[in-house]
Amino acid sequence: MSTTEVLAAALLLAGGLFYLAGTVGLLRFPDVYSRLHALTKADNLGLLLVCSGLSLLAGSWRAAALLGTIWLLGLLAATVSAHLIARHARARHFNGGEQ
Amino acid sequence: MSSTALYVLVAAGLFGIGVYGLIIASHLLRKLFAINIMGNAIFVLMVAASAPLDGRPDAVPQALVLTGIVIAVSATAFALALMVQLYRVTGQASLEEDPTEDD
Amino acid sequence: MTEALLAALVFLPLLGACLLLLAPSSWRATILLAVTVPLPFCLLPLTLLIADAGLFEMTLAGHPAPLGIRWRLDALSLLILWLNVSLMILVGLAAGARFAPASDVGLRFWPLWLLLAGGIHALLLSADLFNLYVTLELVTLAGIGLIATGGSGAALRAAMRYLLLALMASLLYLLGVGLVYAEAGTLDLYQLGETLEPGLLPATALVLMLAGLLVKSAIFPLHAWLPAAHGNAPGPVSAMLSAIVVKVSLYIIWRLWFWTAGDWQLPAPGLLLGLLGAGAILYGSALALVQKRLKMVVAYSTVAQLGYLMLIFPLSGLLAWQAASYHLIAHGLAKAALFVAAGNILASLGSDRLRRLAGLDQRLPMDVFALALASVSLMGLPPSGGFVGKWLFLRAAYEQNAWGWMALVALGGLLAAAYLFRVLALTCFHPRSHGHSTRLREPPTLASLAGLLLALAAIALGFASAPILALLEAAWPGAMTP
Amino acid sequence: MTDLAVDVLIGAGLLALAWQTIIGKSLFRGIVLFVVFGLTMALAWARMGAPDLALAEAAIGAGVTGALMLVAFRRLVRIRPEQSAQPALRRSRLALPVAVLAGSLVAVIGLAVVAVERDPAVAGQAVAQALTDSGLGNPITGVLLLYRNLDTLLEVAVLLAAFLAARTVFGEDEARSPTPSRREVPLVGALLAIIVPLTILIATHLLLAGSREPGGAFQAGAVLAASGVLLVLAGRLQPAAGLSSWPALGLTLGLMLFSLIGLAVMAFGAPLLALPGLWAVYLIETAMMLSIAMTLVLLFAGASGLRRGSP
Repeated sequence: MSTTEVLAAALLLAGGLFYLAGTVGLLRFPDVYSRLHALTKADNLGLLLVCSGLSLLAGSWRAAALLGTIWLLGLLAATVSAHLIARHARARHFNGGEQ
Repeated sequence: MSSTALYVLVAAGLFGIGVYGLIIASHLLRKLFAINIMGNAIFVLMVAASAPLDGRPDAVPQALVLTGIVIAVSATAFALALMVQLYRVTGQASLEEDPTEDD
Repeated sequence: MTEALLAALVFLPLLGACLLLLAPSSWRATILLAVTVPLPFCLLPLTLLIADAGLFEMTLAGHPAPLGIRWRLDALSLLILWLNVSLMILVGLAAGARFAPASDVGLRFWPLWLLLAGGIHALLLSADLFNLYVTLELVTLAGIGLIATGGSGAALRAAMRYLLLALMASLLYLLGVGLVYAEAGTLDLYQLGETLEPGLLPATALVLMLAGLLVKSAIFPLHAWLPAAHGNAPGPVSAMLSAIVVKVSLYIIWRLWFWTAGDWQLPAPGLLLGLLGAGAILYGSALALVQKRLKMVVAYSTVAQLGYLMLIFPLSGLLAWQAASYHLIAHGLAKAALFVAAGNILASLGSDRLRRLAGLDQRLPMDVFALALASVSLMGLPPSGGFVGKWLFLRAAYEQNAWGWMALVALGGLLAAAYLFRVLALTCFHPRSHGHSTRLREPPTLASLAGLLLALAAIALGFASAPILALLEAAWPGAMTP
Repeated sequence: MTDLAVDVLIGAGLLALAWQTIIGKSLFRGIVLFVVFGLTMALAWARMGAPDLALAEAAIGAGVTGALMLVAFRRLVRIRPEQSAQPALRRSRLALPVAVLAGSLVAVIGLAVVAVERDPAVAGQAVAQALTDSGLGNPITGVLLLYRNLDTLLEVAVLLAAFLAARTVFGEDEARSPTPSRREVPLVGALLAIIVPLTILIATHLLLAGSREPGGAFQAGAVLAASGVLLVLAGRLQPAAGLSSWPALGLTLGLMLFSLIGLAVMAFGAPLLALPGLWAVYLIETAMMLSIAMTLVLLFAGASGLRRGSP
């Protein structure tokens, strides 16, 4: 096993852990806002780690660029959807409904 | 066990689940889930059952399945519109007979 | 040249549907005429060709069969094409009176109508199992969309039930197609006829395809969706559904049975299919006798009459083949006439309950006359087209000493007479005072005329039997494999 | 060994998701699970050596179907709010035995087919041979647009028929009551500014790559539809009642262009639908992509037409 592979495996593993943490947070946290927090923060970092690990394994700049784009798009989607969900939850909260 | 045989078994399981859902579901949306799952089971079977060509999968069943997927979406889209309108007109999103119907 | 004629049959309606969506509303009537009127003139030279050569095949996209798809025209597909084109024109007249092409509801109706026609034409020409699946879906979706134009809760529910069953049926058929491909490596119906050996897997595939198609053609006991769907759709739509849409899936069964599995020798399954037909005739007729609404009587009558088309399997021979094909056409015309007339009556009375029909012959003479004439053909009285079909069935059964089937055909005719006379007796022989004297909206003359013309065509078919039977004889697959 | 383990995991996931979709308590969850099921299906297709199907399943099977189901559910809720609480399952003693029987039958049939050693299919071999002369690299695009293109043409007709059939039952209130003017969320505008051009780029890539690599008009059309759906959700496009000329052209473009080119070649002595070259393939695929996208967006909007909303 080369150094790159070891490094890649470590990155993938770390990414997986972040995903796991995010998912546990999603299931265990008490309200919408903290769940969103857990999900977006942990998963964005997890995705970055997984993408970096995969780029190392792929070993080409083209693949790395594509994976980077995937990460950026993931960030964008997570940002906007987290924002929308939080906004919706807050609107419902002020209208007297529970979440 | 080979992967092909595995996917054949998965297809069989999906088909069974679809049939089960079709019988026990009364809400039309659920019936549509069930039919789409059955459809996927048959698509998997069609691709898995074809013999490979020089180690590559046969392109014909894949093309047929691609056509099948688009047709399934078309039919589902119509069924959904029909369901909404049925609900609007009769207040029911299921096919349970309403006793005043007909004569 | 012939290729162009076949292409026109399929592509004129398809392009017409597109143009209807694009053109200004005042052009729509012209577009409809422009894509419908040429169709019989496309069929005329094709008829001469088939009478002469018996068969015409064409390769699509320049790729011959296992790779590409081919079209194949023979006497059977030609006759059903004639049926569909006649219905498009005559039922179209009735529909035109009801769904004005320039109106908003016309824009909902006519593009689907043309897609339905294009789908039926493509289905009748196609020689490829998977292509048949695609055309079947086109026919089904367009047909159910037309039912839904009815708009009432009952129509919507019937459309939904039909759609769900049709989707399941398509999946069964598709599974069969997948198995056939895995087994034989080709999808061409006629190539399969040469290469597919009887065996467990091909038999399973055949059973799956048949099961799906039997649901789609509403053969007893898989008919449950039909009466509600055909009874609640607008009149012209019911006419098309009963007269042709259910028949085209039965047509595929015939193709599979006599061409793809032509030399398999299947007497026992054939008998089973025949028994289903017998069940359809008895059950459908019995229920037609007890219906309270005119359109439901006609719809159950369709369930019964479809049963005759299954008798071809146990009787299997030239005569039964001619009988079934003839019956298919004759029933198509008569049933379309019945539904158009019933639709007119429903539209003018606001109801088609049988007890409201008393004395109607005085008030809607043309529609009642159409009803009576179509009934003559449906009962199988001479000299109608229906008579020729039933007579041929009787002869086919007699030649094989199949007394049971003879009795069934005779009994079926009697039952048809019973449920139709029940309607006619009410409309013609009951004094008007028994009926509710509600105000009546005259149906458009064109719609009544369309019903009458369809009924006349059903009768006239009885006089044109010789050339049609000769055409059919040439197309009988049994003649090719002695 | 790892390969098989991955397949087992995907297969088990598919079965579990399907089961939960069917028997889960709430309809909304059912839809979400159905979408996840579709995405897992896409993984399964990729594993089975069918990347074209994986793309199609992700974009059409999961994406489009899921979006249509969600919007249909929202309409149900709007008519009467207690949808997801409705008892949606009924008891049936027959259900389990029938389902097990059906599943076992399919298993037996499928395993029997797989167990028999067979030569590669005649049609499949013919495709492989013909493909080398065609200039296309993707055999599936070859089958769909060169060899069995009548299927594809009629499939576009089926999509049009489905839209027209749905149109006969669209309630007009979608179009009559415009989306209540919410204050637009600032982030959504920014998202649209990035996503819409990007989706167009991706759709174009899928379309062009479809001749060599996985991809094609249907996948591209579904991706393009996604940006249309976003525009509808954001209120930039709003449902309109009548069928105006632009949407109508979009709806019919694919079927018309395909038919007209297919017919026109007959004038030059070629067989019906024998496309004259790769340029025709690209042209038809572009038209089909636009038609597919337009049809799907209209189905999503539940209306016959679209108009520009106030930004």
